[in-house]
Amino acid sequence: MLTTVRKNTMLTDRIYRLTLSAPQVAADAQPGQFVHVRTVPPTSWDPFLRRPLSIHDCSREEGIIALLYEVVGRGTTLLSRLRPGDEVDLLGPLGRGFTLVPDRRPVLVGGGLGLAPLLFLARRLREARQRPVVLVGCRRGSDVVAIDDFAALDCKVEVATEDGSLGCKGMVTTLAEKHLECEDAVYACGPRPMLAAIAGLCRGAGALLQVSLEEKMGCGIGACLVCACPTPKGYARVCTDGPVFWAEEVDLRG
Amino acid sequence: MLTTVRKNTMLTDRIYRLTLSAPQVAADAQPGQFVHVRTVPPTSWDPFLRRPLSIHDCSREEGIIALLYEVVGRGTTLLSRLRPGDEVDLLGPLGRGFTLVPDRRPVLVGGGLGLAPLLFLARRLREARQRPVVLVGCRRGSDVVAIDDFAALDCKVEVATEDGSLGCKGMVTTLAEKHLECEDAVYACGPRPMLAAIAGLCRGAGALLQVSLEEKMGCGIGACLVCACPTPKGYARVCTDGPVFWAEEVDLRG
Amino acid sequence: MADLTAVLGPLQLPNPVLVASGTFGYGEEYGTYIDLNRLGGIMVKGTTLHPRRGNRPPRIVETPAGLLNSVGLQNPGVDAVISEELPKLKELKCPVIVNIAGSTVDEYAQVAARLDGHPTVAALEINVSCPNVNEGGMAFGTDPAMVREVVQAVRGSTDLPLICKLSPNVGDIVQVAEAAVEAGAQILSLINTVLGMSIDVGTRRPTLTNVFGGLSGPAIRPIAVRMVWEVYQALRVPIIGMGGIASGRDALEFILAGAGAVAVGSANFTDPGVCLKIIRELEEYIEAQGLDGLSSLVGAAHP
Amino acid sequence: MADLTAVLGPLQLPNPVLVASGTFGYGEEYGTYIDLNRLGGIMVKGTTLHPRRGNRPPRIVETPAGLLNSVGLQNPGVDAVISEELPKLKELKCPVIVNIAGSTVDEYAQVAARLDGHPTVAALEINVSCPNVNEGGMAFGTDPAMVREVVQAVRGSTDLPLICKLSPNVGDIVQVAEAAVEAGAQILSLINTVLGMSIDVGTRRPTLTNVFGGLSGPAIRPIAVRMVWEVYQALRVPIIGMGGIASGRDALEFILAGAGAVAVGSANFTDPGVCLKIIRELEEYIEAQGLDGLSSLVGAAHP
Ligand SMILES: Cc1cc2nc3c(=O)[nH]c(=O)nc-3n(C[C@H](O)[C@H](O)[C@H](O)COP(=O)(O)OP(=O)(O)OC[C@H]3O[C@@H](n4cnc5c(N)ncnc54)[C@H](O)[C@@H]3O)c2cc1C
Ligand SMILES: Cc1cc2nc3c(=O)[nH]c(=O)nc-3n(C[C@H](O)[C@H](O)[C@H](O)COP(=O)(O)OP(=O)(O)OC[C@H]3O[C@@H](n4cnc5c(N)ncnc54)[C@H](O)[C@@H]3O)c2cc1C
Ligand SMILES: Cc1cc2nc3c(=O)[nH]c(=O)nc-3n(C[C@H](O)[C@H](O)[C@H](O)COP(=O)(O)O)c2cc1C
Ligand SMILES: Cc1cc2nc3c(=O)[nH]c(=O)nc-3n(C[C@H](O)[C@H](O)[C@H](O)COP(=O)(O)O)c2cc1C
Ligand code: FES
Ligand code: FES
Repeated sequence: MLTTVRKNTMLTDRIYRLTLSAPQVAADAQPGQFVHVRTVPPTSWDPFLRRPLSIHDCSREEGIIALLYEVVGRGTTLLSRLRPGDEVDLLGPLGRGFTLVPDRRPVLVGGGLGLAPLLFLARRLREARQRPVVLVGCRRGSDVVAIDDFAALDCKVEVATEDGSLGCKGMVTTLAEKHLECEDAVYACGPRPMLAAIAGLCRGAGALLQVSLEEKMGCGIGACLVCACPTPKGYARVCTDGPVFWAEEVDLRG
Repeated sequence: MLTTVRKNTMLTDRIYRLTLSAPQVAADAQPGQFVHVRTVPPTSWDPFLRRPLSIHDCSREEGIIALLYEVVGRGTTLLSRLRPGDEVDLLGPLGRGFTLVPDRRPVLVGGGLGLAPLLFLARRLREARQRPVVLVGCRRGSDVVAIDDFAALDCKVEVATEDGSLGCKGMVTTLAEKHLECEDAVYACGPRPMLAAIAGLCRGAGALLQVSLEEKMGCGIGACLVCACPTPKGYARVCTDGPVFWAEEVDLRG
Repeated sequence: MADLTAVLGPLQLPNPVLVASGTFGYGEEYGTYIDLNRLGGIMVKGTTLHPRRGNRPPRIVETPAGLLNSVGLQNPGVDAVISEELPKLKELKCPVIVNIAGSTVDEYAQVAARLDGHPTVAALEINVSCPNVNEGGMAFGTDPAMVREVVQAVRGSTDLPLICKLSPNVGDIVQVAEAAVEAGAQILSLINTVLGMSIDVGTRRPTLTNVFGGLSGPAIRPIAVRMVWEVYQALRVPIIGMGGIASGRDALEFILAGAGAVAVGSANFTDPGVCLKIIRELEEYIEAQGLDGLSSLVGAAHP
Repeated sequence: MADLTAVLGPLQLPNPVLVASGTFGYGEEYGTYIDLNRLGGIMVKGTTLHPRRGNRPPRIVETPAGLLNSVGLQNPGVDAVISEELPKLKELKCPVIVNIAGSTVDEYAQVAARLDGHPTVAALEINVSCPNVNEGGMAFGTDPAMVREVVQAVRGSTDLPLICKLSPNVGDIVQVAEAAVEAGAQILSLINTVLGMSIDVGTRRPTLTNVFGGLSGPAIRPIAVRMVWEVYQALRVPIIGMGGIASGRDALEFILAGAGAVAVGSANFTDPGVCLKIIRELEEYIEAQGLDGLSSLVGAAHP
C-alpha cells in the first residue's frame, strides 16, 4: 500500500519520527500492531526485505500514522532520507496488538525504542478512560524522546537512565518494581532481558503482563515461519501470533 | 565524487535534464566525455553498476554540468526521482572526448539521445569561433529536445523525424548527405546503424568523422575490459580509448 | 484475453505462475491480499512424516538482493496436513502441489503414500535438498545416486504426477536431473536455495543458529536461469523454474530458458501481490507480441 | 596505529586487502583514484601463454546486486605482460600477484615457468576456472583430479608462492581444496565467479554473446563466505577470501570465517576508493576492539 510522507523529523542524532498519510492503516490499527515497510523504490532489490516498525501514534480522523525509529542499519538509514511528499510502500496494520485490560491500573514500560508502540497504546487507554503510568528506560538522557507526547495525554511519566543524566539513575525495572505495588496491568516493550525481568516481577506481584517482542521477519503475515519465538507449545510466529503476547504464552529466555 | 542536484527537469514523458553542482567536473570536462553515475544511495547494492551519461552541457564559471537522459530502465528511473538538494555520486569526467578540428566546417549529427554530448561540443566550437550546423534525427517530433539551446548558441539546426511530425520526414542521414557537400568535419553520436551509414557518406565525401560510441560498462575507467569495441587491431575500450573514436579506428558493424 | 495455460507433462496449470514451497504457507495468509484462485498453483510448504519444530531463531538474515533462511522444515507432519490444511484448500480453483521432505528414503516414500490419491493434491514435489541421516547428513540432492533412490521410492508409493525439486549445490545439474527423470520424475523444479552463510561481526558468530542457510531472492536469479537452460538443453523435460523471480520480465527469462512454468518465492515477502502482477505482465507480453499462448516461448532462447 | 600485516604461508602482505584479478587491470587506471602503495596487494589480470582477443561484446550484464561478465580472458600474453606491464609495477610497495590461466595443463606450466623468479612477482594465482580444451571444455576447477594435475604442473615450473583460486561451481569445495593443497598450493583463493546467465527478453536470446557469464558482486557474498568457512573448517589452510566484498564489515565476515586476507573485485567499479575505505574500517575495528592485529580474528567465528 502506498502512503505519503508528511514529515520525517529528526529527534536525536539517531532517532526519527516519520509521519505518514495512511488513512486505511489509521482506520484499522490497534495499539501494538506494526507496519511492514519497504525502504527502497520498487526498481531496487536491495535492501530486499521490508522492515517491521510499530505504530507509534495514529489519528483516525486525520488519516495519519507516526512511526518512531532508530537508525541502526541499512534500511533505517534509507528511511531517514525520506522527505515530505515521498511515497512509502507498507503493509499493515499487522499482527496482534495489546489487549486493553479493563478495571485494572495500567503501567506502560518501554526500554529504549520499545517506547515506540506505547504512545498509541496510551492514547487508546485514555480514550477508554484509563490513565496509564509510563515508565521509560534509556541508556543516556539524550536518547529519551516522546515524553512530551505522553504528558500531553496527561499520563504520568517516569524516566530511568543508565548514566543518570535524566530521571533516576538505573534500570527501568527498578521503577517498575515500585509501581507494581499499585498498578496491576503491565504493557511492556523493550529488550528481551528487560522483558524477562519484568515478567519475574509481575509473577511475584500478580500483575497481568503483555509483552511486545521482536524477531527478524520475512513475509510479516504468517506464511514463512522465519519469525519464530519459542513457547511451551513449540514456536509461535511473532508477526501474527504476536508481536504482543501474554507473558505466559512465550519463553522469554529464548 | 559527491555532487548536488540543482534541477531535474522533465522535458518529455521520458527525457529529463539533470543539472548538477559539480565544479571539479565542470573545470576539467571536454565535449564528448562522460560521467559515471551511481543511481542508488551508498547503502543499497542494487542497481549495482554506475550508469555512463555524456556531459550534455557544462559551465566552468558556474561550476555546473547538465546531463540529458532518457528513462529506459532501472537506473534512469531512479535518476528521474532525484530532486534539488539530493546528492549524486559520480566519477568523471571520463574518456576521450571530441577533437576540435580547426579550419574545417563542422556538422554535428545526433540520432535520438545521441544529441546529448553535442550541445557541450557546439558550445566549445562556438568558443573556438566555429559555427556548427546541427542535424537532429528522432522517431517522433515529440522526442525532439534541446533545439532552443543550440539556437541560443546561434547554430543552425535541422531536424528529421521518422514520422514527419517535425522537420523533414525521414532519417538524419538524408540531412547529413546534403550537408556533406559543404561541411567537412563531422561529429556524430547515435545508434550504430546511423553511425555506420554516416561513415559511408563521409568516406565518399572525404569528410573527417568522429563518432561517439556506447557499450555497457563496468569500471568506466579502463581496468575491467568489459566495454569492448571491435577495431582492426583487436578490441578497444569504449570507456577510455573512446567513447569518441575517429571512424577509421573502429569497426562500426561490430 | 491471452491463454496462459501451461502444460507440464501430466500436469496442467491455468497459468504458469505458481508460488514456491515454504514461502507461502498453505496460502491462507496471502488470501487477504490476493485472490488465490487466480494463481497458477500453490506449492505448499515442506511436509514430513512427523511434525517438526524447526530450527532455533534467528532463522533469517538479509543479504544483498536476497536472504538466507534456515526454517528447518517446521511443519505439523503429513497427517495433520491431510486433516487440517488440505481440507481448507479443497475449494480452491488452482492446483495444489504438496512439497515432501524426509531424512531417509523410506520417510519420503511414506509421506508420498499417505498423500497418494488425495483429491486435493494435483502433484507431489520432492524436495531432495534435505540431509540424509544415513549418509552423515549429506543432502540427498547433491548425489545423483541418492536422488535416483528417493525418486524411485516415491514413484513406487504414488500415482500422482511427480516433480523433483533439484538442489543447485552441485557441480553438474544435468547429471542430477537425468537421474531424477530416469527414476520417474515427470517434471523438474529448479532451483531450491543455494547454500550460504553469514557471520555477525558483532558477536563474531554465524548469524543463523543453524550456521548455514539457503540463499534465495533476486541475487540467485542468474544461477537459476543458467541451470534451467542447461537442463532444458540436455533433456527437454518439463521444468518449473524458480529463483529470484519478481517480475514478468524475470518469469519470461526462465520461460525462454526452458521453463514451462515458474514459481515465485521470496518476492512474495516484498510484495504480496507480485504473482498477480507477473501474470498480468505475461498476458500483456503475449498480447503485445501477437502470440496465442505461452508454448512457443518455452525454451525459445535456445539456438 | 593498528598493525594489519597479514601472513599467508609464504606470503606476507602489508595489510589484508588485495584487489581481485581481472577487475583492476594492472593497477594503472586506479592509480589516479587511490595510492596503490596502500593496498595489501594487486592481483593482476588473468595471463595466458599467447595473447587473447577475448569475447565479442556485450561482455557484461547487470544482475540484482551483482553482474555477469564474460571478458574471455582478454590479455596480451605472458611475454607482453613481462615486457610491458610488470616493469610499470616495479616501484610499487605492495606485492604483485600474477593470475595465470590456460587451456591445457602444459599452458599453465609454461606461463608459470616464464614468470618464475621474476623480481616483481610475489606469488602466482592459478585460475582453474578455465575450460580444459582436452576435456571437451569442462572447467579444470570442477574436477579435483584436473585441479591436482594443473597445480602439480605449475608447482614443478616455479618456486614462487602458489595460490590456487577455486571455482565455486562444484558440489564439494573441500574436495577440490584438498586436491589443490596436496598438489602444492600453499594458499587458496576463493571464490571465483559463479556460473550464471541472463536472457534478453527483447531479443529472446542470451544477453551475453558468450551465453554464460561469471556472477560476481554482493549477490554472491553468502556463497563465498560459506565456502571459506567450509574450507577453513576442514583444512585450516591460508585463504584469500573474495566474492562481493564492499565494506570493512564484509571483509571481517570473510576473516572471521577463516580468510587471512581478502580481495575486492566488482566493488571497485562502484567505488574506486573502496579498498582504502575497507582498510580504514578494519583498522578502526581492530583499535576499537583493543586487538593488536588481525591474526586473532582469522577463523574466530569457528567454534
Ligand atoms: C514487531 C516489531 C516492531 C518494531 N518496532 C520498532 C519501532 O517502532 N522502532 C524501531 O526503531 N524499531 C522497531 N523494531 C525493530 C526494527 O524492525 C529494526 O530496528 C529494523 O528492522 C532495522 O532495520 P535496518 O535495516 O536499519 O537494520 P539492519 O541491521 O541492516 O537490518 C538487517 C535485517 O535485520 C532485521 N532486523 C534488524 N534489527 C531487527 C530487530 N530489532 N527486530 C526485527 N528485525 C530486525 C531487519 O528488518 C533486516 O531484515 C521493531 C521490530 C519488530 C519485530
Ligand atoms: C559513453 C556513454 C554515454 C552515454 N550518454 C548518454 C546520455 O547522455 N543520455 C542517455 O540517455 N543515455 C546515454 N548513454 C546510455 C545510458 O548509459 C543508458 O541508457 C543507461 O545506462 C541505461 O540505464 P538503465 O538502468 O536505465 O537501463 P537498464 O537497461 O536497466 O540498464 C541495465 C544495464 O545496462 C547498461 N546499459 C543499458 N543501456 C545502455 C546503453 N545504451 N549504453 C551503455 N550501457 C547501457 C546500464 O548501464 C546498466 O548497466 C550513454 C552510454 C554511454 C556508453
Ligand atoms: C523461508 C523459505 C522457506 C522455504 N521452504 C522450502 C521448503 O519447505 N521446501 C522447498 O522445497 N523449498 C523451500 N524453500 C525454497 C523455495 O521454494 C524456492 O525454491 C527458493 O526460495 C528460490 O526461489 P525464490 O528466490 O523465488 O525464493 C523455501 C524458501 C524460503 C525463502
Ligand atoms: C570483469 C571481471 C573480470 C575477471 N577476470 C578474472 C580473471 O582474469 N582471473 C580470475 O581468476 N578471476 C577473474 N575475475 C573474478 C574476480 O577476480 C573475483 O574472483 C570475483 O569477481 C568475485 O569477487 P567480487 O564479487 O568482489 O567481484 C573477474 C571478475 C570480473 C568481474
Ligand atoms: S515473518 Fe513470515 S511468518 Fe512471520
Ligand atoms: S568499463 Fe571497464 S574497461 Fe571500460
